[in-house]
Amino acid sequence: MKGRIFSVVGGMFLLTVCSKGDRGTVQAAPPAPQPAVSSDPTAGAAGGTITGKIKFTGVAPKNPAIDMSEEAACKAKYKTTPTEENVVAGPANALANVFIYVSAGVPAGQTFTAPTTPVVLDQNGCRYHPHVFGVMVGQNIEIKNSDPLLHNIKAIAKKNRPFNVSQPNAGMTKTVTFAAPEVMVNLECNVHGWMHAYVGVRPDPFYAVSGPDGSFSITGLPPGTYTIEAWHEKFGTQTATVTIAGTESKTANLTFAAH
Amino acid sequence: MTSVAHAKPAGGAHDAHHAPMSFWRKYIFSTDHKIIGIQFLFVSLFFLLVGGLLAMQIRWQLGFPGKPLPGGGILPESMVSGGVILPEYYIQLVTMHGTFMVFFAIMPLLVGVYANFLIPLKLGGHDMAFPRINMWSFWLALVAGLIMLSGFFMPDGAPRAGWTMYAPLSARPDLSGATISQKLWSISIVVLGLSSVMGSVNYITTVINHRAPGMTWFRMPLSVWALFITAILAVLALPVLQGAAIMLLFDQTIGTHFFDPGAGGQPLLWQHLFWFFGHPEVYILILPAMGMVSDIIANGSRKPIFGYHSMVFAIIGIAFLGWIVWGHHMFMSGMNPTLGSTFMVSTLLIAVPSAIKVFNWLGTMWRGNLRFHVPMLNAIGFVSMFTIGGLSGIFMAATPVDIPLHDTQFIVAHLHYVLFGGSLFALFAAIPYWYPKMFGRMMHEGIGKVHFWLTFVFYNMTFFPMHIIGMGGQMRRIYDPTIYDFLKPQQPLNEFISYSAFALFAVQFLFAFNFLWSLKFGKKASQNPWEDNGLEWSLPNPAPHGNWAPKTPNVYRGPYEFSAPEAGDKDYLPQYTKLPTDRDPVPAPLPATH
Amino acid sequence: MRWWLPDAGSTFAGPIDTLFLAILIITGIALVVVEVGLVTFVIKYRARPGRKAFYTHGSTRAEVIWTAIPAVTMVALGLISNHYWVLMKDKKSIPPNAYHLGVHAKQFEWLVTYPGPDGKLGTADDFTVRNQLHVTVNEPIAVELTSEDAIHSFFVPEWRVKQDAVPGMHITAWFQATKTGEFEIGCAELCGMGHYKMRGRVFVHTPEDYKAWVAQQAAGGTE
Amino acid sequence: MTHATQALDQMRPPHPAEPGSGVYSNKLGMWVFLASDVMFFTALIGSYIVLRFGMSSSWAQPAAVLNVPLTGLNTFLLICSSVAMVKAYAAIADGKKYFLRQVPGKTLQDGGLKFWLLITIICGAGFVGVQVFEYIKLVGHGFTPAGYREGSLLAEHALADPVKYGAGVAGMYGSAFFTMTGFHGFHVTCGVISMLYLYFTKVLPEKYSPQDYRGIEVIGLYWHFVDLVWIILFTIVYLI
Repeated sequence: MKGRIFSVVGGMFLLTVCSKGDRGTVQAAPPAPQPAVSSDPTAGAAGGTITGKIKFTGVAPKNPAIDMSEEAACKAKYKTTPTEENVVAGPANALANVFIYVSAGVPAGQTFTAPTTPVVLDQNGCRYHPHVFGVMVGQNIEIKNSDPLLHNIKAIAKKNRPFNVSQPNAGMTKTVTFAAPEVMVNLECNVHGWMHAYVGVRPDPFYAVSGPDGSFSITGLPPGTYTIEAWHEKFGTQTATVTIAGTESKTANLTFAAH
Repeated sequence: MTSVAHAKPAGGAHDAHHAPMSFWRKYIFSTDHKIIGIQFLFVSLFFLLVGGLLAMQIRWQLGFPGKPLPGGGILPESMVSGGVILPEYYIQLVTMHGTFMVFFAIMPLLVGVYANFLIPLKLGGHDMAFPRINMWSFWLALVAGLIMLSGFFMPDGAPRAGWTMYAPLSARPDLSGATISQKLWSISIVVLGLSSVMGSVNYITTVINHRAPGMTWFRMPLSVWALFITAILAVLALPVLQGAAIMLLFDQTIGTHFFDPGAGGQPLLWQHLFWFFGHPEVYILILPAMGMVSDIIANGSRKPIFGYHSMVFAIIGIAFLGWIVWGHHMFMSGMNPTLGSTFMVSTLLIAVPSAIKVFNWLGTMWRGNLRFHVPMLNAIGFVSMFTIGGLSGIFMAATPVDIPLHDTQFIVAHLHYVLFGGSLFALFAAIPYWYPKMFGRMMHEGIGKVHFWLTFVFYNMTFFPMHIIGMGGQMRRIYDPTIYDFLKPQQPLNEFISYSAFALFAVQFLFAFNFLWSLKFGKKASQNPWEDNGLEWSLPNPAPHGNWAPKTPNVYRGPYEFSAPEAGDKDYLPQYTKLPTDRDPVPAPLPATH
Repeated sequence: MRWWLPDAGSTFAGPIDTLFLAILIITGIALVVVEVGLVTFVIKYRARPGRKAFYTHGSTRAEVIWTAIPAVTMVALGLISNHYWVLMKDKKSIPPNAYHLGVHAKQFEWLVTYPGPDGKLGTADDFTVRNQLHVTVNEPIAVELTSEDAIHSFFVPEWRVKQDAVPGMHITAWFQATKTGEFEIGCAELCGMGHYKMRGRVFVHTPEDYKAWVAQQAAGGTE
Repeated sequence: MTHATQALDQMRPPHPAEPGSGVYSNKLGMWVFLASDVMFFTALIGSYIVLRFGMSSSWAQPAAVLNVPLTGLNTFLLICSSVAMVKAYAAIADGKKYFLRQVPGKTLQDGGLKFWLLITIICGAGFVGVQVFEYIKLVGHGFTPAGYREGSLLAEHALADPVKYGAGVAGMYGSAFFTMTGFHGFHVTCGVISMLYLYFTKVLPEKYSPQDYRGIEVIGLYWHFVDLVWIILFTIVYLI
């Protein structure tokens, strides 16, 4: 019941947003998604930085292969059989696709303006690119379909209004935003059961996604003591506490346990 | 409730003295059954147009999948992308086309307009039994329609579960993708049901109690008989839909689980309830058409209706059988196959009364003296098209043959042959026929004839090929048939259908023009332009408020005494004409007060 | 351009197509009678000066005739149809030696579960393939239909097979393919925005090919 | 058809075209409306039966969840109101428009229309009141249309004794119970409001007479119908 009321309210909100007519246009995806850096209003020398590497112990489970034989157009985009991206391990047990964000320590009441550059979510070869990413509340996400077939994008969210839109043709785009902080919002495609993406919605720009080598960096942090939390779709979460004074750069390495 | 307890007994009685009324009382909040009928006419013609516009978009998508819809740019991004109709919008289109056409166009056009307009006029009453309830019934219907329409302006668009609203798709927003509008559908249907029940209570009471002296049961015109039986169907069927819609609404809002299998609910329960209403509804949509067509064919043939009594019993028979066939919509639903067998037999039996009606219409024309005025043309069109619709139904009634045809375009063809070829042709006959009594002018004959012929041709070009692509296996409500190898070869036919559909839609503007133009410039009508026998033609054009009040006409004979020998040189003999040999009807002795 | 039902691909197609043809002939005759009657009357009895319509209220004999004929035809048709209906849909008609497959419908995919080498469902060696139904020709197959979310309908035109998959219900539909080759599965019940995209493919193999395919799948390879 | 000019016994059909239509319009209209209402409740009750007996797991024992004695009392209240309605009808039929009147040789005063209709209204309103009270209590215990609320008293009981409390069917139970009793309650409320309306516009001004008391007879029909429906609901929901 409550959820429904929210959805209605959220609906009205979305209506007002859409009515501004933000008809999305195709844009080139930004390089390896480090939204925090690109979207930090106070970017640059000011503020401290947290960098680190995400690793995991144990053996990474094998990613199941995806049978795309019923989607010739997607299958054609791969030389080898594509697999899911549940655990993307780098050299030396580096762990990619981990969402790292400051879960506590950012002074309450401090507000940050969302960057105007949209995050592009590309559906290409019947997979989501990127697989894990972060946005700020109110920041545009531009969903685009690069496959000549139907994808539907269903957002399963608790704090945000769920949506379910579809893109039958290649080149179609749709812009959406999230109204409330939520880690994580799940995106899925019901036409292709294997397609999943995860969005971390944050009120501040202090978040990052670990790269193929497991490294990440959160910049522009004002002095203070922060709890950073790392989220992985299979391995759960890890936290660490970091104290920043001035413009120094601290390292925080986090390690997950593969079970 | 209170209004029942309060409405004046003799309907128009309290208005019988014709005090001049304000515009509002006279045309907006009128309690005059004729004005209410006309209000229904304009409103439901509007919804007919809406339904048509939706149909055109459906045809565009099916004929030219993936091509940008002309003028689609004006639609919001949630419906089209780069002008291309999105799948979620497409299923809104099919849902709302069905909903509007069935609930807000055809049903009110037949029942709301003509039950209101004809019952008192043809039975010699001064008004409905409960004029105020009658007014409410109209305004509730309008409100229901607007609630339904508002769905399109909700953030996630109109309802998306098909006009049959099969649960759990309709009950769960996470499956349909529509949150608010799904609830609006349920609410709108509950309101509409209330309106229909109010109307039907009125019609039934009026037919039983407000007949002029001498208007015995078997002197009632078939149109009134049909509308009477229809009202009975509506009174018994719509509350069931209301009940179902309320359960659906509760599932959607307060978290009940009627149709949610997870908690022990039953999806099939919705289908049983819906079709228990839905099949009688099919006859609500066709019986009045049959009745009015009977009147018009008798008039056009200048001949008494062939087998009046069996026509009456055929109507009753169809209505009765209508209650025990709902399961034939569910042959593939996983319902117990044994039930399927019984439903198949009862369904096939409906062919019998239907055949009686068709052959009796033929018998009426046989050795007649046919006048091809526009109503007659459309009535003949009705007979030939309804025949196709009825016969194509036999294919689906035979359960094994239904397996490949169920939920394909074959069904779409069948139901359009009944609802368009049947009901709508009957309306194209009825509207010009009673137009003079409504507005005092005739609709233009020439335009009418052109409209009939073009409609007839394009209509068949549109819907007949649907049988073939249905046999080919094209499923209903699919957004893009071309992704299926077995449907690709049929695409040219789909395009042909679309072109014909656009033409068919365009032609309807002839009718709209004729209708509106004639309001002001139509030729003034004589009191009885069709030389008909009905009581309504004894009134001036347009019929005054209160009809015959304070006096009441006497009825001397049945409604179809065309070319009767005693008529002399005239070939018609109105029910109200008193011949020297006629004696005035004696009102039955008043029953003692309980 | 096809003007008829899809090519027959199962044992059901024979009786269904024959029945279809029979009904087509019956209704065809009725249609011709009515339409020809209409046209002749329209021409023959059109109003002309001096003519007057023949005054009659009908003929009981005629009405009895055109009541009786449809009644008899329809009852006969009902009996014949019912025979085949029971054969195709009744639970008791499912051949005991049928080869069982699980078909799980969800928005908007068909997930087909195969019994694996041991030929039994619900054992460890079962495997599931998306949108692909592989069966053996000339062998009775029973698909056990279930649904995840909305109501879907399993439809293979060439086989003349259609059965709704209803959430919370476990419905078994059987058939026997008579032709090897590739066909398509469609969803015949509106199940949401992706309804039309719920397309699967059917592969009818010879027994040897099927065994080979099962073995290869069980080995975990995708094609 | 009657006209404002022409005075006619209002308790007779306005215009008998032929024998057989011996019922005046308001009464006839009410009968037809009740027929449709029968179909409405048939839909609800029918679904209830289908769902309840289509269940795999056992249904909750009514007494375990519901306050049967209280509702029994409530049922009695509704029956009393029906009786009072009959008395009111009889009163106006023989012209007793008054509230209470002393009858020579009798200790008890003789009640007229005003008295008996008031009793009817009070009993009806009382019924609604008790039902609302019961709802509040039930929801308090955790019995909601969606089932047993998490962590509520009933939820715990259901865990302890799944059979008695029908843990497996709580959702259906709540759905059916609140929908059916709720819509009956709605009907009673409509009836009470209509009767209040009649009471102030027609009964107090003494508009009714042995020649015309259609309002009373028509609302009476409705009231007895609602009563009858409750007897059925009480039996299948509270007793079985």
